[in-house]
Amino acid sequence: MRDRWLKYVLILPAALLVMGTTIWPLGVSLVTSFRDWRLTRSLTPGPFIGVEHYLIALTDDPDFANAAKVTAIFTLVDVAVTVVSALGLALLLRRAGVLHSVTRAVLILPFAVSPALVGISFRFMFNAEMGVFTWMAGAIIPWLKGFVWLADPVAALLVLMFSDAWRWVPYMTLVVLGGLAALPKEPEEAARIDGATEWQVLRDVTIPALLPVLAVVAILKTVFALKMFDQVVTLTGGGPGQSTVTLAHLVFSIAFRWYDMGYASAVAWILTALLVFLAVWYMKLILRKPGGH
Amino acid sequence: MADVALLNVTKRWGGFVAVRDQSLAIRDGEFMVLLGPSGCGKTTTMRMIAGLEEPTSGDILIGGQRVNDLPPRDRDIAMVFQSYGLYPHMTVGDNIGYPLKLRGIKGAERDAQIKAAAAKVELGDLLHRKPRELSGGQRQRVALARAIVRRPTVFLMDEPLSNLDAKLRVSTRAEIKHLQHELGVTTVYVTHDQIEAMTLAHRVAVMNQGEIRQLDTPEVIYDRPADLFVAGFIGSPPMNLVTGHHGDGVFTAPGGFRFTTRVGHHAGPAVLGVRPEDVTVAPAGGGDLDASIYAVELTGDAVLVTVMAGEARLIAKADRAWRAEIGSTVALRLDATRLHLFDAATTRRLNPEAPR
Amino acid sequence: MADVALLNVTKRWGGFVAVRDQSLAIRDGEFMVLLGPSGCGKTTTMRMIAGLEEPTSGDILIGGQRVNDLPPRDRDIAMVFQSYGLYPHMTVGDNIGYPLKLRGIKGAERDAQIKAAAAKVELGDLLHRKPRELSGGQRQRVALARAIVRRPTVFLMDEPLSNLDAKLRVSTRAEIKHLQHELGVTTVYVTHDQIEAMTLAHRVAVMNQGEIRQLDTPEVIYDRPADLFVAGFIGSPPMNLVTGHHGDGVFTAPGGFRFTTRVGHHAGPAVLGVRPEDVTVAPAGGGDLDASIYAVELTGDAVLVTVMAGEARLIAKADRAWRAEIGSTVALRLDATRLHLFDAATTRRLNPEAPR
Amino acid sequence: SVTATPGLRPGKPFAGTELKVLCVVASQFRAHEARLAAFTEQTGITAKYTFVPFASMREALTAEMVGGGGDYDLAIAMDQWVASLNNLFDPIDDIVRTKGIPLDRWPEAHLRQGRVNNRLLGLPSRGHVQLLFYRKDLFEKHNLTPPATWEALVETGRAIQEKEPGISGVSVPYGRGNGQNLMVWYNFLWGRGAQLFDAQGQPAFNSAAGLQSVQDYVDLLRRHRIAPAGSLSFAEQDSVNFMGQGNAAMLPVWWWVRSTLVNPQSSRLTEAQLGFAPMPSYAGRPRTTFTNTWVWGISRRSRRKEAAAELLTWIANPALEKEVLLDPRESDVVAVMQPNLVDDQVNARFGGMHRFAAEGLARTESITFGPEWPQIAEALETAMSEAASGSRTVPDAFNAAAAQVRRIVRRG
Amino acid sequence: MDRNAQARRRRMLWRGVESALLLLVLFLILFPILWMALTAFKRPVDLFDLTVFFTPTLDNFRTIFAHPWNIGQTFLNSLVVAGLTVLVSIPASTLAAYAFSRFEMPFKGALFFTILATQFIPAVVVVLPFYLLFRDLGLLDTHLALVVVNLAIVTPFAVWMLKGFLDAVPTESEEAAMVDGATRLRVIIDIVVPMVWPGVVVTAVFCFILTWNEFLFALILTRDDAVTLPVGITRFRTERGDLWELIAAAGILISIPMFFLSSVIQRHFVRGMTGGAVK
Ligand SMILES: Nc1ncnc2c1ncn2[C@@H]1O[C@H](COP(=O)(O)OP(=O)(O)OP(=O)(O)O)[C@@H](O)[C@H]1O
Ligand SMILES: Nc1ncnc2c1ncn2[C@@H]1O[C@H](COP(=O)(O)OP(=O)(O)OP(=O)(O)O)[C@@H](O)[C@H]1O
Ligand SMILES: [Mg+2]
Ligand SMILES: [Mg+2]
Repeated sequence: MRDRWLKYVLILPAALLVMGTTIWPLGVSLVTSFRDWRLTRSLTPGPFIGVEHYLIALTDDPDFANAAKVTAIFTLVDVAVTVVSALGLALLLRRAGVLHSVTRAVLILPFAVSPALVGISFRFMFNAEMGVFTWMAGAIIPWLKGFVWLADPVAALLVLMFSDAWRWVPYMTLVVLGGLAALPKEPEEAARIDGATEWQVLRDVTIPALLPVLAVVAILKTVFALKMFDQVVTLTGGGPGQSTVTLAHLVFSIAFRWYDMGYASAVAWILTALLVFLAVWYMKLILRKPGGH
Repeated sequence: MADVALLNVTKRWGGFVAVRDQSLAIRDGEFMVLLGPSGCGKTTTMRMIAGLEEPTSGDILIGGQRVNDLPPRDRDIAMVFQSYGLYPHMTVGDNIGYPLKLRGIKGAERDAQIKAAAAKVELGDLLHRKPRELSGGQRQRVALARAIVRRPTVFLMDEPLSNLDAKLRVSTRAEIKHLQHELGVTTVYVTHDQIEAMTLAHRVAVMNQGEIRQLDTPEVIYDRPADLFVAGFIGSPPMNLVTGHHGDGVFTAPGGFRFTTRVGHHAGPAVLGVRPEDVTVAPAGGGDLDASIYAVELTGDAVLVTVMAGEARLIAKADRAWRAEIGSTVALRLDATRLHLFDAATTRRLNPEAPR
Repeated sequence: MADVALLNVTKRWGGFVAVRDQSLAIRDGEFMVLLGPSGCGKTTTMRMIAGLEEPTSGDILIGGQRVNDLPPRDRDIAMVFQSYGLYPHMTVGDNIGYPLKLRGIKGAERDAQIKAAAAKVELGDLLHRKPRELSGGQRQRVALARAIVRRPTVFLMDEPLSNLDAKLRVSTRAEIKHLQHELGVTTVYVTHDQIEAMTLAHRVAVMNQGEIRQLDTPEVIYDRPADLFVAGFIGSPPMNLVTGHHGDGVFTAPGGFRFTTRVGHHAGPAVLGVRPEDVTVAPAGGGDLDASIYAVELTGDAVLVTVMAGEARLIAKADRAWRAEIGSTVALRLDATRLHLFDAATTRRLNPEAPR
Repeated sequence: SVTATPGLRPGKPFAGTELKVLCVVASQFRAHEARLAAFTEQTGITAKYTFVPFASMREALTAEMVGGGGDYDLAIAMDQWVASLNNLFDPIDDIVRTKGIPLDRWPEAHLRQGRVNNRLLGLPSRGHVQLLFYRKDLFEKHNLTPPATWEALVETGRAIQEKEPGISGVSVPYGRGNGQNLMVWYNFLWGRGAQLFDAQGQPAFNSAAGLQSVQDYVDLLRRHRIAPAGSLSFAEQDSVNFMGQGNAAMLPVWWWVRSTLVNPQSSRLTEAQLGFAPMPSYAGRPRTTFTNTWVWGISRRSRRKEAAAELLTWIANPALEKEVLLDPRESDVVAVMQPNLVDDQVNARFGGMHRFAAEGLARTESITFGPEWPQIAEALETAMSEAASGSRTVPDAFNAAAAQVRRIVRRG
Repeated sequence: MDRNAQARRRRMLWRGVESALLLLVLFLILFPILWMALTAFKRPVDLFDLTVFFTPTLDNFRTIFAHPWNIGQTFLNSLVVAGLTVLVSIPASTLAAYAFSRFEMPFKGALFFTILATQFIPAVVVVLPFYLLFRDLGLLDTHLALVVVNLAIVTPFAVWMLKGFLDAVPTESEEAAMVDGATRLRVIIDIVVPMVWPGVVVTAVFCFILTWNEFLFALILTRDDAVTLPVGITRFRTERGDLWELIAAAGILISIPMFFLSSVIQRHFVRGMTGGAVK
């Protein structure tokens, strides 16, 4: 009623910011995906070739198939690990305590380190011969001694996930803590009295109330996991073999190493379609009416 | 079924003492009502019994066992929160059924118990609503139903009826009384409603500023308040208190107050108390003292007459048909068998015997 | 200062109708109390007046102007929320002072007004606390203080005293009454406390299921309830209702009920109502009909006697000294001038005159 | 400082022009920048160098190529990118001719990296050859000589590992990253008489000889175990560090690494400990080297091409290169011009390294980097990484790579 | 007594487990950073030594501030760009998130979703159009260009995060403020923002850091004047490999504002911000 216009006015600045600065380049890249445009040949976009790029990607490109697989695995595991660890850690840190507040204070630090730098540092620390992590892992678990982390397809992916989790989990913990701080405490107390164990309180009361925030964590992490790029370049270089080449990395290679702008745009839009699909699914969670009084 | 005891329990927040060195033994199966002014520590006391708040010092015993370190779920209590504490994302039915679910009661049996509890508080139609779609009173009833749906050893109820209308309140009160009696569950109940306290309680603990001022049956509390605080607090409208002097078994105060008491030992400033219903208004000259009418208030079943007798302002409860002009003079008759005398210095009661 | 009117207002949530085609004119300066069972639509009505809820249909007028499209801030109202709605991050003082701040009142003047409002609800010591450090009653008083700190044209109060103890409730009630009288602010007030309704209201609107069933002064509502719902809802303990038959100016029912009425036109099933305080218990044989004692309840200032007369269960209010064995037989005397007769089919009142 | 550069236009016709130069970070070019005053003195032209780190150089060139409004007049590019960046540069054949710059100044192995479709797009300015660095102290101690063949390298490596526990025979990279795990292997490939591509430009590296060369290369690690286990994930830099930490006896790598290896800041080795030799080969085969060349080109969109040609001429002067080589404050060995490679003073300063380089350059095979090269290189390095880690057999990995390369070539 | 003692023991045990877990977390979080810090004081030759005993040097810090790295200017650029971006995007996002959280409107879901969907496309694909645009506008290598692209990047995330936080808080207090006479804007500023303050802080920090770390656009859109830290750091990745000791020194430098931020954050994460507001 009286807010009939107001709500749009409130949205306007953000919408302008976003639309004005992204819709246009997105459109450009969509058009590009239907054209043959290789910088090695021409600086201007070439002729329209229909959906050929999409067909190639989906039917005749082992690189794409591989990258799609790697990205899917990476995203699934990474998101699950992030959400679960961030929630767990936030719950641990909710209480007052010296150790708690010290930990809370350092949570922001890993996120502050730029992903590229994280990749470089982890590469440095996982260096097979001279890395401190390699050494520690060997010292704690003897049969890991001499294990070349970045040369094993599975281990390399794990290290990549670990480096990403190292950066994101603490930050997401802060997000969840922010959500927790806004929850009324009575429902949890009521559940405790009703006989719930801490685990049941968590499952039945806290998590449902936190769902909007957890959904945000999940979707943000999904977006960033699907766009995983910097650490691939600096940590694994995509190797060993192609075991850590993600879609974003592939898109980058196609565009900026192989100069096939049209094809890169097509692959990017496939990635986008994938994300949109996932996001629509998540959205059902998020756009549900907020809980509360 | 268990007795509950507080031993020298203190609860502090920073420098502020919410509950001060309080001891209280609640017998097995007893219905104990906590009564006291807002902020006196009733909720805090309950929360400590429930295990939601840790006492700063002192012990809490349930069934003879010290439970200070036991988490709430191991204390086998059910509680109605003053602020409801509903589960916002669950329907009414799921809210009520949650304690059952936790106990592994499933399917048809759970549904039946939920329905029964909901019916007791007249919520039957709303089982599928979410709390945010309920009115204040409905939310409160959900909280109540959630507590009574199971059979704990202790009930804690924090103003469980405060948002209900008179009619529902009477029927729910009866329901609670019946339930408590039937199950014999030890119950601690906070209310600010005198009638509720009177009709429900085996014993009432009157608190003030974190301390229990009197602990006794409702009748004794009402008829023989132990000090000025309890006297003034219990009863609505409250007891009339007249400050004066006592000596040689006689209380005197300006405005024509002169009453013989059966108290011999006290001499000095004193306060005389008399409840409005023990003051009768009679035509001028026909009573113990004369007074002028200050205000007349209709309360439905009675008329409250406020009069000035000297400097003292008194309230009398008259028949609902009673009417008089403001400013006219009437006589007051005080029921001599129901007078209360307090030491003005210590605030303690002076006449020991029950008024009746 | 303004009058408030609802014209054919309906509020629906999905298929559920919370307020049904309701019209209500509140006069300028009037103290209107909304009374009704839990969930009948009182809060919803208030929220529509405040502009927090949009009527599904119908108009809301303040000062003669249609305000349907006006945001709350332009309606110049103050409201006490049933669920408080405090500002959790502000101290008590800042909570109370917020409306003043919005009006540009600054510094010493604001502080003074905050202090004055806080003092009225006895919160003076707590100005620096945060809401989470307050007891339930204290929170409610903050909500109240925040509403009375300014001089709006309309007060909306949703059970503002429900969490206060009797003593504080009486003094705050007096404060509200005084304030409303002094400022002449149109006030809509929800309560479930009969006494509050009686003592405060100029007029009372009794609601049920989203509809107003009777709108009149407290006395008329109490003494001449317009239908069976109002009769049963107002009064605590509620009016005794006996189902029987009426014809030729005589009401009869099993158990010895036989009363002449001054109603000539009705023949058929009817319900006779009589309030507990209009029923006197006398030694057996000394009254209108005999009954056996079923229960005796002490409420402090009176004793409630429940008796069975034939199939009918009646409650009588006896003197607080009254005692009797359960099961013994007594006689009941019903005050013939205070009988209420209702058509059992339409539930409307049959005897038009005021009982007194 | 070099005062007279032949070929510069007399009379300072472009005085006052300010050139913009897009340059990769390298001490050699810092040294050039430091000497710009001399250039300005001779031409009146000033130049502003923008240094871009190696890691982002390619993107900078790309951005310049696609969107450049002639922001830069002169830019440097690595050989492997030149073909794909051909749209960035203008041919300079005419300039070279009018300036009278003799093209035999550069070894053909470097010079051809500036040519695309027979047109010269850039002049080499920075170029690398491979050498086999070895631990002189250890070799002397155990009476070993630097291996001339791969077989000897294996023997020598074994011998060292036996006698010096904790030291690996050779440090080579097998990890992915900019094709670095291929660069030593090319010498194996050529040594086996195989080629990357056949005359039609189709993959030839999966011929029997080609596959054998891969097998030989990965066997350093997998069979002979003279490379450290960690080299599976090594990039080039890691293998250099490994050597620098004193953990390996031999290191086949770019010559410029010398300055890193003898720099006490970054290495535990001293000049006395570090020996070098030409890259080994198979018995009876020429000792080749893979090359890496950076070429300067003139931006197609430049509005100051003639002035840029002046600067190009100045940079192409061997005297400038020599001056930097001999500057005691510099330690970069890098030289691409024939006169300097065989210069006595230069060789004296760097222990004869440049002569070895000249010899290798004269004999070496070449790879023509087409526009699709970056993608092809990625397929190859993936295959190498897989073959080395054993996740696929050598034939599997390289046949798959061949199929992929055919696909790439087919798309064109 | 027995059960009580048992419960106490269990609690002590849990406290122990909790402390152990926290120590592990602390270690995991801090170790790479500490290792980086150590590295920043190492000479390159000590880089690969696992010992913590070495001769520390401040040379690395001296080097990064000197020509040619000039990390000081880079640092300032990052600060300006990230600061401006947060200053613009957080208010705008808060308003939008509030509208999305509290009002019904047609196509709300689609609109809300579109805002985030813009971020699904990998930046590599849109960077060229941006490059051309800014070139035409003459904005290459300026702070403004970076602020604009970063706004486009962070605003959608900010809107999403803030809406999540807003959805989790009850609305009664807002209603009270409206009745008290506050405009929507005042309600947002006075009531809503303080109630979700932890969320706002987290979001602002998120945007700040996202901008702070943004690499690709900074790489393509800047060269000299507006170069930000991540690009500045890649300058240590030379043809000769990574100058890890310089990277570490710069990394430590980058973390200093974060230490500052973390102390800001710490203050806002006490439990129960909204406690006691409503029944
Ligand atoms: N958001 C909602 N969605 C659906 N139904 C609602 C919603 N809010 C209130 N109701 C229903 O509307 C009816 C009227 O609610 P309202 O809050 O006005 O009751 P009330 O008279 O104030 O009751 P109480 O005395 O218990 O506070 C109730 O039955 C309630 O369940
Ligand atoms: N977290 C807290 N920090 C500081 N003081 C508190 C806190 N919680 C409660 N208090 C104070 O402790 C006192 C007792 O509070 P409690 O909630 O027990 O009162 P109560 O008797 O239940 O009152 P009411 O009838 O108003 O609910 C009050 O004065 C209250 O302000
Ligand atoms: Mg309380
Ligand atoms: Mg209500």
